[in-house]
Amino acid sequence: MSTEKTTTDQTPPPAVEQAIDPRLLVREEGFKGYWTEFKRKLRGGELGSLPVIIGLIIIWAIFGVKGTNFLTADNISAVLYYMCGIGTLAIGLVFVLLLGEIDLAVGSVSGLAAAIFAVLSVSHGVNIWLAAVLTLITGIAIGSLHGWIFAKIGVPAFVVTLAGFLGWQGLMLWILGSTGTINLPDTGVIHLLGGNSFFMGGDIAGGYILAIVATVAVALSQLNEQRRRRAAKVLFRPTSEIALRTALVAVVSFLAAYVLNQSKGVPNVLVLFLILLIVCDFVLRRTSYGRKVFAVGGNIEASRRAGISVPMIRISVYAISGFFAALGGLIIAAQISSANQGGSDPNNLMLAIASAVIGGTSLFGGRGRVWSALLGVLVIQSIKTGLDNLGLQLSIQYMITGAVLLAAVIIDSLSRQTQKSSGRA
Amino acid sequence: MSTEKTTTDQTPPPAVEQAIDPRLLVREEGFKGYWTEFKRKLRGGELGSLPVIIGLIIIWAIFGVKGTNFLTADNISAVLYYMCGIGTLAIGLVFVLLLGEIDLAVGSVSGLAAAIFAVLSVSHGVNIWLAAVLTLITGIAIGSLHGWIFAKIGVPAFVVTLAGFLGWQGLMLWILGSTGTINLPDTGVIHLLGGNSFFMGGDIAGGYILAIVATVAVALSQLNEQRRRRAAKVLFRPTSEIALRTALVAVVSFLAAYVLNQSKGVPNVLVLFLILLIVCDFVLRRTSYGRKVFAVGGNIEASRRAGISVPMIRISVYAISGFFAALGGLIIAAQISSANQGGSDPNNLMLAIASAVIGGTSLFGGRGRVWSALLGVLVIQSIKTGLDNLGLQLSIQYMITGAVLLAAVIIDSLSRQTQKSSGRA
Amino acid sequence: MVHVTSAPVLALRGVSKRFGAVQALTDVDLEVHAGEVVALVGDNGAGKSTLVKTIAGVHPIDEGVIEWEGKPVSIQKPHDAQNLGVATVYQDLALCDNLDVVNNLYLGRELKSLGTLDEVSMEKKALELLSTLSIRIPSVRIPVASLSGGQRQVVAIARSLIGDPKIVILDEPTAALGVEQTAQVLDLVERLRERGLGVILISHNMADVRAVADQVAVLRLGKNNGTFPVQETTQETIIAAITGATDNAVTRRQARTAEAAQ
Amino acid sequence: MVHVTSAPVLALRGVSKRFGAVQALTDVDLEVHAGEVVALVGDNGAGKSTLVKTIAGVHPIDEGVIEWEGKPVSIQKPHDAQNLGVATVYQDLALCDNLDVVNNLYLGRELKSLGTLDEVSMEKKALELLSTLSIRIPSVRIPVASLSGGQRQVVAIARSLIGDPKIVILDEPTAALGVEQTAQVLDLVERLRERGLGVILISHNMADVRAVADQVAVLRLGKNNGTFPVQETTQETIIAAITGATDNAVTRRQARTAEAAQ
Amino acid sequence: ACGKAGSSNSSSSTSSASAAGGSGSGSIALLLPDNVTTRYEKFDKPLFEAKVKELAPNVTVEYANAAGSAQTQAQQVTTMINKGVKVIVISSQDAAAIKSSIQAAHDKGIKVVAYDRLAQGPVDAYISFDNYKVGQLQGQGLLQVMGAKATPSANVVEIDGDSADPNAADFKNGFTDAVKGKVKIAYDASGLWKPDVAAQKATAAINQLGKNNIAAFYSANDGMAGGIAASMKNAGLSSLPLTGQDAQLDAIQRIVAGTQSLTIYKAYKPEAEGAAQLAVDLLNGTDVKSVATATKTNASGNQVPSDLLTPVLVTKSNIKSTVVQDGLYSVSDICTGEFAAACKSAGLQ
Ligand SMILES: Nc1ncnc2c1ncn2[C@@H]1O[C@H](COP(=O)(O)OP(=O)(O)OP(=O)(O)O)[C@@H](O)[C@H]1O
Ligand SMILES: Nc1ncnc2c1ncn2[C@@H]1O[C@H](COP(=O)(O)OP(=O)(O)OP(=O)(O)O)[C@@H](O)[C@H]1O
Ligand SMILES: [Mg+2]
Ligand SMILES: [Mg+2]
Repeated sequence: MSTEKTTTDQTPPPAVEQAIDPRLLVREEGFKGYWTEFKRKLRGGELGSLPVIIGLIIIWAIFGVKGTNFLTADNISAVLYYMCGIGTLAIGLVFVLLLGEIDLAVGSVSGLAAAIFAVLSVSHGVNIWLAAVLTLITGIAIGSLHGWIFAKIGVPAFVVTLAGFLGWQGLMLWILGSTGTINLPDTGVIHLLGGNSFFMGGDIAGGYILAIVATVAVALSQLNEQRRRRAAKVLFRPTSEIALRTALVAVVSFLAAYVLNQSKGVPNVLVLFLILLIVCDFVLRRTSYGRKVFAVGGNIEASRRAGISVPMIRISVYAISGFFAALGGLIIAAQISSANQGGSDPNNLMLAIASAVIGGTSLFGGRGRVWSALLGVLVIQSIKTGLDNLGLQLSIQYMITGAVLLAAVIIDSLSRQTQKSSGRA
Repeated sequence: MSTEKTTTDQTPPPAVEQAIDPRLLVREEGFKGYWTEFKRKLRGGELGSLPVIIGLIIIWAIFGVKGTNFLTADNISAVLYYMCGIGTLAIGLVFVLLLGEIDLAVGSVSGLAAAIFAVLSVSHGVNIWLAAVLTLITGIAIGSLHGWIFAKIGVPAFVVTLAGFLGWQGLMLWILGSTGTINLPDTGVIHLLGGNSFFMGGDIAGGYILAIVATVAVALSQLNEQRRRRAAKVLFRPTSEIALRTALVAVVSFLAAYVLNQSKGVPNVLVLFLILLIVCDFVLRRTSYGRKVFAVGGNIEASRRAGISVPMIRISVYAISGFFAALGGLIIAAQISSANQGGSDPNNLMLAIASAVIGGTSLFGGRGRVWSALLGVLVIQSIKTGLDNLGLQLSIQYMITGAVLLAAVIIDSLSRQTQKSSGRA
Repeated sequence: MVHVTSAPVLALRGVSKRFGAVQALTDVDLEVHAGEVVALVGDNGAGKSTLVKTIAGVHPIDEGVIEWEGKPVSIQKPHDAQNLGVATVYQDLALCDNLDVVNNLYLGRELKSLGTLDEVSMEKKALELLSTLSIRIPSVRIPVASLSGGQRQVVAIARSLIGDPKIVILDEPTAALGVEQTAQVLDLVERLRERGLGVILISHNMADVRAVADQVAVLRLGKNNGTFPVQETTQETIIAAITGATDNAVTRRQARTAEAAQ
Repeated sequence: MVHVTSAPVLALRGVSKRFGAVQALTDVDLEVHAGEVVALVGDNGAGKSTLVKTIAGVHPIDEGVIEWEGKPVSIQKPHDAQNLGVATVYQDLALCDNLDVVNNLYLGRELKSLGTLDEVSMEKKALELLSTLSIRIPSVRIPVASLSGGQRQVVAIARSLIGDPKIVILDEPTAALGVEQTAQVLDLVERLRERGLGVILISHNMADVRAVADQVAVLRLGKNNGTFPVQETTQETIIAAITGATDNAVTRRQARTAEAAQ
Repeated sequence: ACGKAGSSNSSSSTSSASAAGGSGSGSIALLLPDNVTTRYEKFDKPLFEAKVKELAPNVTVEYANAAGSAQTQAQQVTTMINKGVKVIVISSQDAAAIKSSIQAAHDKGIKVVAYDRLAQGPVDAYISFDNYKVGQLQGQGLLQVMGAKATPSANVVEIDGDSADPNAADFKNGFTDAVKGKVKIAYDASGLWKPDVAAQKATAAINQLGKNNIAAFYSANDGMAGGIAASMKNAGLSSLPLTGQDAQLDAIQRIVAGTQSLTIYKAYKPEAEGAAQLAVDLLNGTDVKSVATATKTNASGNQVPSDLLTPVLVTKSNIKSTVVQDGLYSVSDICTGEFAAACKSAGLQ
């Protein structure tokens, strides 16, 4: 099973238990221990995603009371539908942020991708799926170019992607130049990513099937992990905790399925977004590639000395970011059924970065999860849609968005500070 | 002279010379040694500002050949005039970048400042100088608020200033809301910062007096330093090098004075910008406050343990950034004689950041100089004006700007890489 | 070996400190008198550095009392400790890599003339200070990032001597030092004692400890495990207190090498 | 003490290295045979770590030749050295602070099952490996940022034992270690020699050096200053080679303490 | 097997919208494109709301501003559909990109009025000024101001709007058609609707052509004209003709002071009120042909009943009879501080 050879000598090692330190405060068995640990963590400020989730609930509650239509099924499904574009950009940014770098070009690349796709499929009549594939490849190529200039030539990533921010926007304007906006047909990939395509054609069963699959998968993978750890005699997660986590996933996913079914069903683009999240989470947490991304984000020199090819990791991460930027561009274009000159809106960039950060990915590298893209974009899109619902003046909208962003992260930061004062974390 | 008490014992210390390491390659006396050291540095990649300066010369050469009117006195003076707005924003950003942080709100704060100033002075009839002072104080207050939330609550600076970016723009729209664009009278501070106000009324002597002052000041301060170091028996700069440096400053300043005199004289806003650069350079390099800024940018924990109040430094640096953002806003408003709703253009932010970075200030904190704001903004404004001169299509302008930015920093980065491979630098 | 019977300059009473799920210090006591060198010893991870950092204000204590010259004080941040007169050399050194040697030495207490930094005096004094510690540094104007491990350590030690402390805390100061520099640091510790300062010295090197310390305080798994006057205690006793057993890798190794030598 | 007369596994010939204005290494030679422990000693800043880093590929050499099993090789990056079979414990440790102990141990050579990381096996083996070095770490799942200095050092040492090296380079491995852990590491060095590996050991502790080394190579100010077989050389000779003089702080201190003892 | 998601309520919303005819209640959405131009939130929104209130007191107006983003506007249309509005009045940020949103509204039985900018898709009515005519008026006005100086070799600097805005092309075409052969366009660039960009372009043009070789400046709107006026002043060219559009307060002030020659006044009131009338008519199921007498074909081929209003050229001589008389600005708004003297000489007091 393992291909490793250690140079440790073959005298029987002392019992593994010896290594467990008496100073480690171990959680007691059962739900009670879970609760005391939760309280300890709360006091120590290790809250994980809790503050963002609470923030989200507060935001929903406020808009639910203020605007009469916020908590309707149609509106919630609009939030879940529109968040997918920015959310996809944010996934790519999570990779980049984990490296401790930034990609300022995602907005421009997404606009460029939409333009390329439109020109290929509409103006040049290329098959719509082929055009989508070519577009995504272009995104990867652009990202790799950024990564290459950064990793091999050593230009700070900030500057490379700032140049990309300007340059790709220019290229997009030039491509669209003669025609301006290009309308996209509601077929093929555009139909799939657009607002009229639902999982299993919008059949009520679709949503529930997805919820069941999610719940079962979570339960099984955790139980399997527990079994293996128990067999290897290392610390494992108690069954009570697994039950709790599974229950949480079940509640959230069935609730979401129910609400979406009240509207028109689960949009396919949302299914795609969730699948991407799961795949990326797997890549980052369960593969040695993901481990290397974290390592480079934590300490470049240490990673290099461990034999990791830092340039390769950097280039690949920017390629991933380019891919998600292009895909996000297609999604946004599908949502408005056209590629237009405003496609590379810098606001999209800002919102995508904000999503990743609000969701809990550190700007300083080495800490974060892909799920932060989901949490963060939910917050952002909820605010956006909520304010649209209220029909406030734009100036007030800006101020509120700023204030809410701030409030959402102040809670998070306060909790981190408590955490810091009780450790180096 | 010094208030220090050391706990070292009072046995006569061994001759100081002993501490000079035999492995240190010391420069030979005279111009020859200077040249060999220059060659060694060139090979080792320690080029300092050289690549940016060469880049600037190349940019000027290209535009000089392509556009027929780029190298005219009028046009160069337009470059030097218009660069002051973004340049002022960039000065503030240098402080922030030295901390290893970012201030995304400078663009919005500058727009807000222009709006506040216009409403105060035009709509409310406040004295124009008082209005300017109040505006600058508002800038400082806003910056301090950002700094406080960052330093005391612990919200990442990126997020705080992103919130500011949105929020202050909203406030600006709201303030201008009822009136839209407000014309500014060409009097008082607006006249001073605008395009019709020249040093000594545009008298030819004005430019040359400034050049003489600069040259003499550089020579005297260096000779004084040399004298003191020689007296203290520590390494000092040879007279030959001082002569070379002084000559360089003299050539550049007299040339600039000559060209500006060919046009209408030295704009007062340029004089102000240069004075600000000198003052900030002094603060950063010669005061213990500046030293603390560098220290915090280098290692927060080490600074804290050295008894530096990290929150105070952070708050003050953001206050400085807020001040320069407000001042930059006034300058930009003076250049178009009005405060308008487009004042908080995110492009200004991007260009200001790019200026600081191109000029050589590290994004990762702890390394950089205020002069990079000057060098960088010269590059940026030259490209901008040069492209305007050519009257190119917008899409091509974006692409060229992106490409030139990239080229400028690729040279710089390549040299740094050579440097890195021959040391940890 | 000047022994003072008055109140200790610094005393810790029942100090505890927890990091997340790790209880790093439990109910620790420690006393340091003026003119006394207290060696703090213990196994890796025993909590020595944690203890020192609580005194230096790097992280505040969870429970217990810190007394300074007999009066309880609150040390919340490094500045507080410095104001009391505590100078600390940290195990992880904590230098600003981007600043040069002179700037690191004087960080936070720069010399000034007419309000501006007096670089010339600082450079001159830095050269003198470093040469008393017999370290060779190519130039005091290169960033500390490019110094060797030992050079960095000496810079950190020199730093603690600027200012006018009453207690100097040295956390493994000689770990990275060569034989000559180690001897200089031990000399330095003795000079500090003679000048009436209290010194806390952390070291894993028993020979060094026995050479300069008056008292040896042993920590084990975050708890006090005895305080011994150096003069009256054998090395074996101290090592047994550190490892918690008389049969340990050290004695086994000694036995083995003795055997092999026969 | 198995001496092999064949070609050395690793040989440096006339290696030089410059950093900006500092000539860190000048024309340095060094040979390591299989089953031999070479101690590399020298004053602070003598260039020991720089030499080790050139072998490990951290920074390429400016001049000279590195020979591996008799053939010249080019070592441009750490990966090259690892492929040859060089495992290195750096003085500045070089761990990823954000990763936990297990991940740091296996960084770059993770165990996998079916393409995904086999966390369970890694965790199990990590626990075993650390207990042979008798270190106590509260949990192998906490980020190394929160470990004590000695704990970090042991993690770095354990790291070098994963994989199948031919030469192990230890740059001051015991600097931060307690007495027991030091003894374990010295045992480990002997076990490595018995298994026929070449070991380069950098240390300032003459007792440790004499206990395990076969050869002692001295560096002084970036140049070779003699290579001595441990058996036939006195400690004084080595120290004199290190400090460049017989009259130095060490001898002065010894004289003084001897005097005081009378 | 389990049925279609949401089948129960999507049909009900459609039917309720179509059954609303004549009831005189419900809501109208007003979607405006950006916030950089003063007019939208200052004039259009309040004027529209007031007129709706007057015509149909029970009808509420839902408002949203897209802040210059086509994507945001698409989301806002969805939001409005979800809120169950019956009529959408939209000034599209991007006339083409909004097509699918308009289609979606249409499919839900919601009526769409294109306001100021002609959107693509099944639009039910359109009200605007004739943009081509705006450009033409600017051109004619400029020639008038230049008088004898308008020769085929006279250099004119042209600063256009953002090409992402479909109207920008109409202005440009109208202008170039009006001046073709009569003056020479020597410098032509886009000012992106931004004053600071326009100011630097103007300076570049002055340095490029030489300040003595320029006869006039064309600015597509007043915002950019402000920046251009500052550059002209710095170069000592304040006396040259300069155009504008929108009749912003600052432009009127410049016209009074003589640093701008003309602007185009597109009275917001008739436009906003006309839109309100169209919206209420559509809500009540009344035929709009009586108001929207013209027909325009939009880029997606739909024939749209249109109400095309005529813009007015404003110069120093008719400020009083246009913007002041319409109550857009009072004389005291215009004649602040430094402009008081100029006002007097212009007969404004
Ligand atoms: N910030 C932190 N977060 C969590 N645990 C920590 C933190 N700092 C220290 N610890 C734990 O506290 C214990 C004591 O660490 P400390 O650094 O005080 O040890 P030490 O006695 O100095 O050891 P050494 O001799 O190796 O330097 C260790 O087990 C360590 O893992
Ligand atoms: N990146 C660098 N840039 C400039 N100088 C350097 C750099 N790295 C090392 N040096 C210099 O090279 C010399 C040798 O350093 P090195 O780290 O090899 O010493 P060492 O023998 O390991 O010392 P120690 O015993 O203190 O660890 C030192 O004088 C140091 O200042
Ligand atoms: Mg320690
Ligand atoms: Mg070393």
